[in-house]
Amino acid sequence: MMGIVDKIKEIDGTKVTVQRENRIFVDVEKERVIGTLYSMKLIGFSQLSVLSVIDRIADNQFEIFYVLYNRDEKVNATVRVWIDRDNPVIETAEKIYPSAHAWEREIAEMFGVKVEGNEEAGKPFILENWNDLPPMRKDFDSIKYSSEHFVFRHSEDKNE
Amino acid sequence: MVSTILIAICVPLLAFAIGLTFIMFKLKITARVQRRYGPPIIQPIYNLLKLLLKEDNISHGVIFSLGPIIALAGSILAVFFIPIPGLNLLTGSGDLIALLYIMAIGSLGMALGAGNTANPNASIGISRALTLMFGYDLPLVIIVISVILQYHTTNLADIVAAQANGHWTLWTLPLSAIVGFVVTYGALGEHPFDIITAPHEVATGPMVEYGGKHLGFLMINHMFHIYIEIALFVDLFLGGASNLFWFYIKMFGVFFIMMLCDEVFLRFKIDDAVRFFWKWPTVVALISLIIVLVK
Amino acid sequence: MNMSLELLLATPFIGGLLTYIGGKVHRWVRNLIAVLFSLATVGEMAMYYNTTFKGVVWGSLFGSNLVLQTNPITWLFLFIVTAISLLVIVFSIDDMKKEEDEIVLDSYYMQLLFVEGAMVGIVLAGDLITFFMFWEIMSWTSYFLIVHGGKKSMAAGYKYIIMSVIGAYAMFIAIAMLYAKTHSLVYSDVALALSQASPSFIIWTVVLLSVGFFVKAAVMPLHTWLPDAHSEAPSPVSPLLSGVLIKMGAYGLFIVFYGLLSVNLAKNIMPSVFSTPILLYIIQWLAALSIVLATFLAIMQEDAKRLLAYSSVSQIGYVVLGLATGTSLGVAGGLFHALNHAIFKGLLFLAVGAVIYRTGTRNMSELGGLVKKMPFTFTALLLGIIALAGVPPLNGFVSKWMIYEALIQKKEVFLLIMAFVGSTGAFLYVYRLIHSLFLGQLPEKYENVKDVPILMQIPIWILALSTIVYGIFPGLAMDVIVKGMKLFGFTPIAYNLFGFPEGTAMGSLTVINIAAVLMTAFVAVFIIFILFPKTRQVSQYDNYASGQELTPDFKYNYSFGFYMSFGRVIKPILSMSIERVYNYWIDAFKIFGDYYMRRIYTGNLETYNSYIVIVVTIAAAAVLLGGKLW
Amino acid sequence: MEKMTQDQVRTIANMLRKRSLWMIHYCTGCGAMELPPTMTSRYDMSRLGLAPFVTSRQADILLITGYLNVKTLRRVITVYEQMLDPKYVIGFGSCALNGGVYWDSYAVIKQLDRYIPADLYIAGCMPRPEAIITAFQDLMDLIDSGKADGYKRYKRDLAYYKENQRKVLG
Repeated sequence: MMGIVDKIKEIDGTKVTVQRENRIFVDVEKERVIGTLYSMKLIGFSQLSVLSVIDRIADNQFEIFYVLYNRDEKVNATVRVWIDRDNPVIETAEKIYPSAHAWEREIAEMFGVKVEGNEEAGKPFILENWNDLPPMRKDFDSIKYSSEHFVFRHSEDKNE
Repeated sequence: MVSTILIAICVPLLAFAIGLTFIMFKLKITARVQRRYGPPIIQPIYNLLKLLLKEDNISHGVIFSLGPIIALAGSILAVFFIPIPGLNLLTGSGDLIALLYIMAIGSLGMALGAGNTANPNASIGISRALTLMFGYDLPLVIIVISVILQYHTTNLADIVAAQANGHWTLWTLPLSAIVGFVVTYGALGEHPFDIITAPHEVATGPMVEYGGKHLGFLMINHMFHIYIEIALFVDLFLGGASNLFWFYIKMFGVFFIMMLCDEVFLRFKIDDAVRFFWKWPTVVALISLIIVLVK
Repeated sequence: MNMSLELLLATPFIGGLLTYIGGKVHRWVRNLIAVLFSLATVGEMAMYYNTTFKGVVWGSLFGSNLVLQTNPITWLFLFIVTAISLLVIVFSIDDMKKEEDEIVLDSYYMQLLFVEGAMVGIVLAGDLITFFMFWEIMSWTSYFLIVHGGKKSMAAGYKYIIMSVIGAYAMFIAIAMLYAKTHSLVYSDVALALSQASPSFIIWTVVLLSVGFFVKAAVMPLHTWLPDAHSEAPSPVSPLLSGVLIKMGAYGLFIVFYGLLSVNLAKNIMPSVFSTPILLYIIQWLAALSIVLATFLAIMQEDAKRLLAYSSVSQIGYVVLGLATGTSLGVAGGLFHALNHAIFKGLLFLAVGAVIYRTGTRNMSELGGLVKKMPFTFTALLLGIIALAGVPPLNGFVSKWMIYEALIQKKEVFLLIMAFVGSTGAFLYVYRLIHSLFLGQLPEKYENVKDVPILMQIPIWILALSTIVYGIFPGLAMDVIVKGMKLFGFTPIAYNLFGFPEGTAMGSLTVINIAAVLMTAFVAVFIIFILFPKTRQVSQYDNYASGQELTPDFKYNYSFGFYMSFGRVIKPILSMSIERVYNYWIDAFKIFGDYYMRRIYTGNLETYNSYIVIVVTIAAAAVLLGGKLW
Repeated sequence: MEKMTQDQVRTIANMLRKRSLWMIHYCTGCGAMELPPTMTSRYDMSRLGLAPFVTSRQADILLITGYLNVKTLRRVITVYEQMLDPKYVIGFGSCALNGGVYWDSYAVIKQLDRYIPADLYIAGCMPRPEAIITAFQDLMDLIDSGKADGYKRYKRDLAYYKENQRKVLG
């Protein structure tokens, strides 16, 4: 496992932390993300397992992480990048990992992250004619939304 | 004159009753094969009457409603061409070859009616139904010809008469009888060949848009169809009976064996079904045909 | 009285010329003259209902006088020719209105009447020279008719005329051989000469003659021109071509085998298999092959008219199969099927022409749901497809039944199986036609389609009614056929107005009972159906698609490649097509031609001058030494 | 006399409808897993005359097995309207009753009968086959007594249902 960590360290501009067995984190700047992903693929991380977002609302940032898996070495590595929360824009990783296409469409709809280069990212993916805040954001209040749009069974306004 | 009207009314009713009892037994037999109790014996009557008494029926156009009516009329017509023990109805005015063509009216009516909907399931179901019909028609024709050549007549009543007291075609032409059983099995759309109304693939095929009384009439047509297919098989190969009781016993025997194999097979793909029909049943039928020619 | 045979022959030709001249005057004058003259020919034809005329000499050529004759069999074909031509002309008045420039229309009507005249000539011909003369006129005028259909029809017409010419050469050689033997080519003299001729001479002449007829009757190996010609021809011409023109090939076969060469003569000069002469048996196998293979090809077609064209190839296979059986029941079945095929194939082509007139397209996967907009054409097409599939109450069934009974009596079992397979296959492609044209989802762009104008509906309706009439009362046509066959030495078969009593074949048939019981059953079921709770109409987009809303911009019902799954089963059979063999030989000749052509026409002037000099010297020498050499 | 025969026909019809109930169910929620055991040999619902069918035109009962989010609600409404009268709706489990564990979700509807008339609910966070069969028997009693008139309610106050549906589906 340590051989891989040294190889990852060779990619410049990456800060590698090994939490425990098979738990590697690679922190990268916003500009170097695509470069790092490309070199990770060269090293052997052939599969993009998960691409998602953690909504760090406290310090007004989105943390986007790519979980990559190396089939030969049987090792997982997560590339993390922090981007600004107010206008979150990232480049598409579609060219390197084709499976990123669907993930990017989901984070575009659920978190409002704008993805350049993936033309279907803006289009509706799961929700139909949704006109409120992207629902997965922490500042979206689900209970308020559901009490506005739906009527609970034993609510006060006894209709009908 | 009165007797003809009487016959004209109660022969179709008799055919319908026999078909109905077969469907009753079918539900019970398949339940027993799957080790479950199964619906009450007269469940098909409940189903049929419930369908006919539906308050609201939809139709996609005149042809959509006429389809089941044409199919049922064609089946009633075919019933008159099969000799019932005791009275040979219309067999004089149209022989075995005419009967093969008359049985096509039923599928034409169903296809026209179901074709009128814009539903993809319906048109796929019809194309499968006609392809399957083309498949099992080849062996059916070969065995019909071998029976005709054996008895030197195309008149069904004479064929039945020729098989009197015991020497059925089953003993003289065993190969043709086996192929006849497989072909009747395919024609009835039993389990390995229920490609037409495969609920998992094409949502009951042609019947996808039919509900209420339309579906009720299609069910009645299916009962007539069962009667026609099995009565034809019994008349051709098991020598048609002298009285109604033996006729029913023979038909029920054939149907019972079919129901037993019904639950055991998996469904064919449509082109595999046609390949199956054009391979083994056709070869076996040709062998028995050559035997008849040589004899 | 006998003058009128020439009059009957001349009316279409005079009519043709007059329509051309009338066209110059005004459009309606031309239409009127065309209809009047075709009506006149039908009237004259009706006069010869069951009269027989032996030799009416109307001229002589190379010492053998040209003879016209008529008997019930020729009357049957005369009836087919004149009736269908009249209906086609009436149909094309409105249908060809889209053709703007009048000159094309003038020549179109002229050629229609010329083709009719040529076919009348063939049928009335009493000797081989008139027969061959009118045969050629028919080939050429029908070529011009096919070419009317626009650019793609040029290639189709070109292929048609090449193959017809090859067939005509074969016939010409046979006629020349016969002429060398007997200087008079009247049928009776030829029959006399053939009875004494050596078997190899007979076989050669008969084979050469039937090659010519096979090209025109589109029997399998020589059929490749038909699908292109019939589908590219303008829509009123296709019924004429496939309803009538290919029957001339069948008539020719009948004349050769049963007119010139009577059945028992053929029996004793050739070994016979299943009690039919070997030559006839081979023809039966060719016909059966063309039934099955053309049905498979028709099932896989995407274009409505090509489908009908392939079905013509397979249905004419039935006619030839019937004619070649040799027994009186089989030949009667073949002739009756020729009449039935002319009726229901004409009906189908006219109905498809009506659809093309309204929607402008022939591609079956673009059409659909027209039953709501064109109910009349739908019922006509429905009657047509029921007749073509051979379902009892209509006319297709009776003639097929006769052919099957004849084959069973002769124990020719494999031919019977192929005929049955062809008929069930016919059921498949016939349903495909009505399903993709009329049933299913109506595309947006055909929302405002109306039914065809009255003038186009009349012919369709006449043909639809005649499928019912000849289906329920086969006796009408059987009177003519049986009386005619008596002249050619066949034992007459027992028949009555409604079908065939006990004796004729293994079984008996009365179609009126089938039709009556079907009608009463239909009415009874309809009444019971009405008693139950009423139905409400639902829009075509309100379909069960597990909850998904259907929108008009997408064609939901499955119509492209309708029998794709069946196509996978017969893929090996479809892959070996005869056309590829012909194309291979055509390319071979082309390469051979180009190679040597460049040798001769080198393109520089000196070689051409030298050729001229050489030719001149040879000519001079021939003239100078002329007297001494011979 | 006319009134009397009308009632007789209705009672006979109800008796027949009770005995032959054809159901269509979409595996929209986790309840669909409970149906195979009820159909197969251990509980065998077909002995009551029930049978699973595939198209809405042929079905009498629409089973809503579990939670319904907004997207599937649109399809379920189309299927419900395509079914032929008399038709009945059974809501499975607590998610159809009051949103169940998804009570605070932005996507799951909280009450089934605000959008399509539900004749019967089965409590339980996925009821077992025995509960399903007793529910069917209760439905049969409702049909017999003529109280299972969900389809009539849908026709009568269609505006109310359409208004609710428009509010949610937009």
